[in-house]
Amino acid sequence: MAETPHGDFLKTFLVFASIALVAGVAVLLFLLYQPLLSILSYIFSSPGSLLVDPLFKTLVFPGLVYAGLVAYIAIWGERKFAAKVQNRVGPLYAGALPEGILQNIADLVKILFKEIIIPRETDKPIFIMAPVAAFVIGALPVVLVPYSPTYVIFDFPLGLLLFFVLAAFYPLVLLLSGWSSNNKFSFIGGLRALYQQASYEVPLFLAALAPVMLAGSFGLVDIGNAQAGIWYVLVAPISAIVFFTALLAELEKYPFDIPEADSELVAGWLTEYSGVPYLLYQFGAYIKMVAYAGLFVVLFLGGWNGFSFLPGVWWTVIKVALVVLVIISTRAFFPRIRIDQLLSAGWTKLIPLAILNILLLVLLQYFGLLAFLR
Amino acid sequence: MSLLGADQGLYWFIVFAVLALVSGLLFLIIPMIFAPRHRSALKESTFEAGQLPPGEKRIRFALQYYAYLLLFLVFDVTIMILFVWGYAFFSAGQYGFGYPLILLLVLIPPLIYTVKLSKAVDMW
Amino acid sequence: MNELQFFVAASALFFAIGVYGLLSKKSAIRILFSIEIIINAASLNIAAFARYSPYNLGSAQSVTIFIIALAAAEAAAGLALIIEAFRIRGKVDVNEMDELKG
Amino acid sequence: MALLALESKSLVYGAISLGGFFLGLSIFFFYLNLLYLAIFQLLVYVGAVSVLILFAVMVIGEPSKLPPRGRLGGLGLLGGLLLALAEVFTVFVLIFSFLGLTLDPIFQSLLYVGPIVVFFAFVILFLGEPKERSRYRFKAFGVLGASLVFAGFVGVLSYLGSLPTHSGDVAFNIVDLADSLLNDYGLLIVVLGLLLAAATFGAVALAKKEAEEQ
Repeated sequence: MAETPHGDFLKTFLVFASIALVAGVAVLLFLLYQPLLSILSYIFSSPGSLLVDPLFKTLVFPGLVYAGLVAYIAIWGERKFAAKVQNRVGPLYAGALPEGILQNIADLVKILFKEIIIPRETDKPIFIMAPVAAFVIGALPVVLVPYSPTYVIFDFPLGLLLFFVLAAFYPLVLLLSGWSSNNKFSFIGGLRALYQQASYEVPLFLAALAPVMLAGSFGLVDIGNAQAGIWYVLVAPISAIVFFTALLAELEKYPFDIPEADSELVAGWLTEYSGVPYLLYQFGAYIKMVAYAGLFVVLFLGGWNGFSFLPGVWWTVIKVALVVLVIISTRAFFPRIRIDQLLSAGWTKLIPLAILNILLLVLLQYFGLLAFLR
Repeated sequence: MSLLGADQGLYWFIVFAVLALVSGLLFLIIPMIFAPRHRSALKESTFEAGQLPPGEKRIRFALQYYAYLLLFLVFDVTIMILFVWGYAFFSAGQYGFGYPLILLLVLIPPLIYTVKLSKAVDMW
Repeated sequence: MNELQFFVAASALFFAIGVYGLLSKKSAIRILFSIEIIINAASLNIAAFARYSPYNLGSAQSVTIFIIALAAAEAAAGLALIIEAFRIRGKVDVNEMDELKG
Repeated sequence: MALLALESKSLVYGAISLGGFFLGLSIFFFYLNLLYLAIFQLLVYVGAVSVLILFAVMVIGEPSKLPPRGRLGGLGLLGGLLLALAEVFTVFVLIFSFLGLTLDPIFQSLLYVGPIVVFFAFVILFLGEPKERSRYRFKAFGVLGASLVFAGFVGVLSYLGSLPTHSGDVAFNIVDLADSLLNDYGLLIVVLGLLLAAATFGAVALAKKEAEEQ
């Protein structure tokens, strides 16, 4: 086995990955040194302030653990919901009350001990690194979404645009993974993903222009705060609809899951992937869904503005959960459309609609009808 | 040099990225250690719905919707300029009222042209 | 030695690399790469000078934005041309593109 | 990274490293505190241009016969290693200065050592190339031109040292940009639009001819 180039490659990769891991841990320790000290001092001084510590925020609440948890529940919910609609049972045995809730953990354990199959004719470095890149790029937007003015990890003055930059990286990774698999299905799937995501980024950006215009800021916290009076979904409903549609397309959710159309293309760009790389792709995609739902809530659904009997953070969480529910329920209700229909619909319907809403806002402002906003 | 108070956030942004990267690699390494590894020629061949892959290995693919990508590039630039205008429009008075809208208007004929052509090319 | 010099040196290095590629490569795609590198070096230069000059930053940023936009248009047109040339001739070696006939 | 884009054997890897170069440039913009430019660079170059380039590279496909590896030999490897080292070093310096740690001595030494290292890397890579006459001549041309340009810039650089510079923190301010872009350069935006439209028409017409013949 050692003589084959394949085994050699795996061994080299293992060595390099371990080095990278050690280096990563070292860098992490270096980066975390200060916050670790600060968190220790927090614990010994006043436990209440732990909740707003940046480390807590990064790791637990709007950060990794929370997003992973929501993604976990979303996967279970999607399977269960689709099953109910189609008169099936869905995941049943693992876990009781709600039944099947532990199915994902069982799957995780199974996947972790599965062999990673790397087909012979792949471009191996890209083939292995693409899932990791997709996971990182899919998970990073979570950092930018504020859950309340205090519960935000990275309040960047151009946060919205940075979010879009991360969204724009994604098709690049998909194209690369489709290409590196060296499989016809994968390649066609990757190309479709590229076309679809590139086409739908334009209406997504144009629709997001409306909140930016109304709030006069690119910072997501500012946009959320500006909606204390009225939610922008009421001021700019067309933009909200366009944004939500484009969001479904960006997430490759059901009416738009053309890149991985399982009845046409096996699994699209995922065809050659198995085991852990597959897990990374899917989990990254679901975390990305949570981030996009959060973005939609902050841009159009008022973010943390709600009735005062609950703190603002809870409102955001509830709204995000509702949006995620709507997103996953589309799987059960809608059929898939064709790629040409998708593309021409994006360019001829969504973009003019988004432009129309911008023009409407300009006219409203021109006649002074938007004065109540500020 | 400071990034205008975004220092702290940027720091955690990097921490998050490194964390995600490390966890991804960790996930990759676990099965390499524990999982069985049986190699066979058939398993490592390209998946083709149960058949042995015929024909060329790398296909040259159809360029049907290539025009949309070009259009995307152009619109990307336009939107970034529109964002500047949209930002300034409400908050800082009425800057250069029409220009970005004219820019958008100018780009509509190419859009229609592209969509028409792509539809004409479709072979459904 | 100040920071401005660092950035100008970086941009000079990129520019030199771009010129090197422009002069020595034969594949049309690599020549396009070189052009992009040169354009980027120029925009970095402008940005660096603007940042370390005491004047308003707006004008320089606008100019850089126009540079990037033009480079994008150029990339779109150039790639379309390259793909067309590839379709006609089956390769993209500029040394052999010496006919005016398609 | 940029050199890698030009020199890597496989076009796809070349395109990826070009994307990396764009990314690095946007990090420079971030460092200069020109945030909007950095984002613009990221969205347009990394998000769109490099995708398009990658696409074109995949259309054109790999050259059917890649030259076998290992011909570079030890010298070439050394040159590549030096280049990689310089690159990694630059990135680290940038990251450290992002995090507020001042590395002034290293920073300064980098400025003197960097060009020399890169020049040597150039020379070594040049020596290590396969000995085909025509390629040799082309490369010689390229290196000559590049060194001339670089020498000119170094001359300018030494002059810059005496210039007074404004090195205080510049507040990030998008209104300045909007003011200048929309008022001073407003008409230019329209001209840009016409140009973009013309480019799209041309490119799409070419793409259309392509698609019709399939």
